[in-house]
Amino acid sequence: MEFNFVVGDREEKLIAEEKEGLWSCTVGDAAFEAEVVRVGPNSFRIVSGGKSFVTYAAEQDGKFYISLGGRQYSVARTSGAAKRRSAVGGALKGEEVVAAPMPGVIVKVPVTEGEVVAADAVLVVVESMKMENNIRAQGEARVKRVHVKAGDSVNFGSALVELEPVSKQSA
Amino acid sequence: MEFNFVVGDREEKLIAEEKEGLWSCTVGDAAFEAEVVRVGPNSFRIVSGGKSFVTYAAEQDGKFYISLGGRQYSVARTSGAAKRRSAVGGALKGEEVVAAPMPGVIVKVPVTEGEVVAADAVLVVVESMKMENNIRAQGEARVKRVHVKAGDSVNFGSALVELEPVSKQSA
Amino acid sequence: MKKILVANRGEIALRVMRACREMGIPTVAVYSTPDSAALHVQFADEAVCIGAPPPLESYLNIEKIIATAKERGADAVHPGYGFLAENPDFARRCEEEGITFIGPGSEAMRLLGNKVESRKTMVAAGVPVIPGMMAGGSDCAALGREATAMGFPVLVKAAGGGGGKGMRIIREEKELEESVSSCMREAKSAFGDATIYLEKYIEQPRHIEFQILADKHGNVVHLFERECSIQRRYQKIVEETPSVALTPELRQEMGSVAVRVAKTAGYTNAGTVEFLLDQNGSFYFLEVNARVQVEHPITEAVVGLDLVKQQIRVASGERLSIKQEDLRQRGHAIECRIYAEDPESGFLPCAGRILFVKEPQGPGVRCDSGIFTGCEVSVHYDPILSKLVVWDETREQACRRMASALRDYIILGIKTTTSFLADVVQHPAFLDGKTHTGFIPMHFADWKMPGPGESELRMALLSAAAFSRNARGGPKARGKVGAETEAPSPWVTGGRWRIAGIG
Amino acid sequence: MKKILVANRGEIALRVMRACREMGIPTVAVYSTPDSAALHVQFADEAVCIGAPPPLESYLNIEKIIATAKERGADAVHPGYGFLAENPDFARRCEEEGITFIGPGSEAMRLLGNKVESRKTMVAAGVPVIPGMMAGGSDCAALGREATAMGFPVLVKAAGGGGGKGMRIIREEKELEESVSSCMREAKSAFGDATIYLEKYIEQPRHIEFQILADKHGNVVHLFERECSIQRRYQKIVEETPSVALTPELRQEMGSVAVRVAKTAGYTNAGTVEFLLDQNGSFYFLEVNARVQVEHPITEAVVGLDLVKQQIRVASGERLSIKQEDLRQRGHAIECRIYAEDPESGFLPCAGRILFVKEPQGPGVRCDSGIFTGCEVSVHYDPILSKLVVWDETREQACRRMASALRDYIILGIKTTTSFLADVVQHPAFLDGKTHTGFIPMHFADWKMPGPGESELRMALLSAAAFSRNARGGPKARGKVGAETEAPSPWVTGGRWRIAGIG
Repeated sequence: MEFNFVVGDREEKLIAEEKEGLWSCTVGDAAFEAEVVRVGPNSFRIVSGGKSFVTYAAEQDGKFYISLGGRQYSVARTSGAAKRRSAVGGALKGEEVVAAPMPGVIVKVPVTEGEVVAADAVLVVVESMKMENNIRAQGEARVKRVHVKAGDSVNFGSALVELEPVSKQSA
Repeated sequence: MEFNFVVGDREEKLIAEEKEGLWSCTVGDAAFEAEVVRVGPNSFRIVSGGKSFVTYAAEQDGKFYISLGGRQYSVARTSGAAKRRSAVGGALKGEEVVAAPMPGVIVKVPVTEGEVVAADAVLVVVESMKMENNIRAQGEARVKRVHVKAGDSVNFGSALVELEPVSKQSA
Repeated sequence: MKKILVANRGEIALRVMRACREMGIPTVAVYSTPDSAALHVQFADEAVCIGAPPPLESYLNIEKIIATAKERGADAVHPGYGFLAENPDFARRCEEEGITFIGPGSEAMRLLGNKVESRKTMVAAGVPVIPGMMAGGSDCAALGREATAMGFPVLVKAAGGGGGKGMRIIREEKELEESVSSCMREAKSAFGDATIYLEKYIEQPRHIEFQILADKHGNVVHLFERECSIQRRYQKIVEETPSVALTPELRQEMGSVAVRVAKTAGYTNAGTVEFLLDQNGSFYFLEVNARVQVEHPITEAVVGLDLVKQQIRVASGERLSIKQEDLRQRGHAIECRIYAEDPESGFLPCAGRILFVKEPQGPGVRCDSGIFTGCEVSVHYDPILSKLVVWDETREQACRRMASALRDYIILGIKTTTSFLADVVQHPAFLDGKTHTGFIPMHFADWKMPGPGESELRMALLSAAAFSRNARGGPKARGKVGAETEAPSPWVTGGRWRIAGIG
Repeated sequence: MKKILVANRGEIALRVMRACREMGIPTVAVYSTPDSAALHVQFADEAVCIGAPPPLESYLNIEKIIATAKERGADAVHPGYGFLAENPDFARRCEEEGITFIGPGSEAMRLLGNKVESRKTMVAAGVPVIPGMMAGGSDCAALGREATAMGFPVLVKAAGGGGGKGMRIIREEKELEESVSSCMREAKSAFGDATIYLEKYIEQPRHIEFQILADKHGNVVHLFERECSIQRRYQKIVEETPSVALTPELRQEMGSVAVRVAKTAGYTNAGTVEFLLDQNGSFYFLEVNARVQVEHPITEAVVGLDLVKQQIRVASGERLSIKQEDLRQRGHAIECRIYAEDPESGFLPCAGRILFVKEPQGPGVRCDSGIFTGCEVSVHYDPILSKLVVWDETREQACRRMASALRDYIILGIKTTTSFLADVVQHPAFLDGKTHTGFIPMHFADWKMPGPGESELRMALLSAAAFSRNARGGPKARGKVGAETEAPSPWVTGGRWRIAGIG
């Protein structure tokens, strides 16, 4: 069996054979064996390399939530052809759609279309769970489009504003 | 839908129609409505007749285990044609197979085949969970067959001894 | 009391209802439409839907709640914390309708809710507040005398506006003239008003509060302190008692001031008197929290009282059966607040479905929780999920117990603060007791959850693979509960998408 | 200590491992083959399978456990209760191998394990034991003097055998002659020996025990009493502290006798001195339990100490840091033992799979558990599943809290004692404190779980129907975990089948 996952920014492939709870696995170049016992609906005991692990797992929409040693990891199932996401940071080079990081209600949109905003400028204020959250530009940019107005409800991932590099017009 | 259950010694039939979580039900002659929300993998909130109930449910081998208001009930699914079990008690009239009430190890079998035993006589001693348990005759009877000997392991429901009415031979 | 309506949701509603059930008093839950399967609705004897998700239409809807109480025959209301807990109008409406409000009277609440008024009242009663004075001119000699009187360092800030404009810390008298001039210039230019305000600057203060309990017969006791210095966004996330910063003498002094505050305000029921404690052991009254507080369980653990039951007894007119001299602190207790927040992104709240919960157990561990496997964390309310409270013989042992309990607290499906909190209570400065309100910004500004090591990565992948192979038993298969549809992926649209963090 | 091997299973193994983890000491679990997924195996840092299910081959296998400790580098062993906990050979083997045995020394254990020897030693030390005397003849005047000396009623029984043969209660001196003659006659005929034994008869005694803690430097304290009168089959099922039967004076007296017992035996570590208390307030030493006891959590709740951590500290040679005069009882604690037993059928043990568990939560509630959803309760071991412990300000409140917590304790799939225990702690005689060792036979001999009322029946049927419709999420669908095959139904074979109860 082949499992393709994304963990953080990395793609990881697990190749595994299972026989009566004994898994022969490869991750990257490393091969290992593991005995996996499902101890409850959402928990496993795994013995591998002489060590014992207890893990908890759940899944929603192709995303697996794993808890292990008091830390939570999320692991997304991919087709194996998913693109590597580039790390966020630096000045804005290409176009960017800024999406809502959480469901909520738009409190304020201090920017207008066409406006040039500095890095760290507040683009949108979203209220969620009793708190106002400032959504900021990560680099200097021009506001290409504004998708929301005060009072709108947004879901996770809803497009809020679109940014484009300043150089595009000012150059 | 029709659900046939056995609760304790009684057979009960539930006739129900469900539409978007609203159940219209009949048990015996009584009709009632109930709103059922599954609040977790094993729990329900039910509102019926202006009252609110929280129930927990699990199932194994056609038997449902229900907890409600701090009490546990078990409810067995039947084909609807299951026979009513007669209450146990009184002198032994027909033949009887005495079965293990729990898994365990046979410690002692103080009776032999052909022997006539009094009501309350110890037939078999089973050790389970560190305790010895005396399995007794419920009425005067003749031991027809003994299926186990000291040291045997038995499962729940394993036949231990068969009894027959004394009258059969002594009459 | 015959029946108590609990005008709240989440863990505090459960906390109150448990106390009621244990006292043999039936409870009525109120809930908004998305809360129909919530834990407080499940636990209550009766439950009434009172409106739409926005708080103003349900949990803050005074008339609807009063009407529900009357309709269901509830002769008392417990407001919990937040929502209507410190709303004097609500307390007064209850009083008018003959419903016992389990909390202070509306008059005391109104006084304490007015910060200017309550500061004046407390100063008059000899309660220490943060020293400060307003100055229109630039008489540096006079300002210097004031500053010396309140003690350096002092803070000079523009009286006319906020945002830190013109603000300066003055550590010695010789810096005074220059700082005051600069501040006045900036104030004038920013707000058109050169008036400045001089206030004692408290460096790295500790937030110390005293729990008080007052009956309707004039008896007031304090139940010692809680230290709540560990805050993010000016909100407490870790609380403990006793505080390492208090000597027995200081504890006694602050305790008697707390009692004096309560008596001065005519306060009844449970309440909390908040202070700032500076590094020299001077303390300053901040305000009174006129309610049962989130962090009340640590006091319960150390003092051996049930505060909610005490609230109910006091509200029904009973005299306090405890005397100050009988009260003792025993051992050490810590609370960690478990929020649906992402500590890696400025504590951004995270709504969503909780796919699996396993709460920690064991000696000295208490988990006051409002969540369960399959529940939905709503965007409409405060992101508190639960409170993990530990007690142990010593502070050191309590820290270790908390770390162990947090490790055993499994919440899958949304981001929470468990892992972050485990790092906080194991941080050398925390273990040393070097806590102050700037602790999180100082030590945890850029906290990231450590990524998986090699073997953790393997085990995580293997678990995901094993879970997906056996997914029949997974939460996806829970029928209605798991029937949520996938949100449209932002990455399938053109351009570069970013799920924004907050700044 | 560098690493501790826990030579036990179930809730007590978890209890010990939690303490170890909180003290920063890694743990090694040992387990038998069917326990490979057990909770103690999941919790430990390392786990080693040591043999087949019968205890002699695994949990009682001294040499295997010693070898495992050495192989894994464990320098200490905690035996929990039961299994090897009071086996002096095991303690001695540990001593020989340089492994710290977390419990008393083997010599003290051996002395206390010998009932005749320890009785003699304690009598010599002035510890009160149940008075008794052996008599070969029938000198009724002499017997009468003895009986008067020990106080009526007395019990006369045959010295040569058991089973109650010839036994009689003698309530007044005038009954003595006739009873003694009858007893001797019956004894002669039953055992061929007319020797009789006269013992003080204690009517409806309470079982009172004192927790003690002793270091290796001669310091001994007692942590007050526990009352464990509520028993079925001579095994405790409900314990509480304080006992309503003890005055402060009696408590102090019994406590100092308990300390004397420990000192006389050269006892170290945690232990329990058991007494019977009669209705006149006279008490009699029974025996010492040379281990941490099942019911230790109620003492922890009321005294504010962690007994397992104390055990570990004392075993590693630390001095006791607590003094008798600093110890106080605060509030009231009750423990209920949750067994896999059917209280309707003489407490018949019930093995099987637990399909669902939800443990109670809330203030003052502690649940020390060895079970989880999907676990298998094995036929090979003691049927204890968990212990539910509550603390509250008063006994009355603690009883109510226990009833409420038991109601919230959901275990589906096997029969347990939860419902029965809820009825016990709410029984008027229990609430009145009228507890004694005959309580369960007197009040609960024919206890049956109340059948469902009309609306409960409806809700139970509806829940079963709703669950079966959505069974994808049910425990049947858990893959490997639910893969057990159905036991052959006994009713399909010919004849009448009976699943036997026990007599």
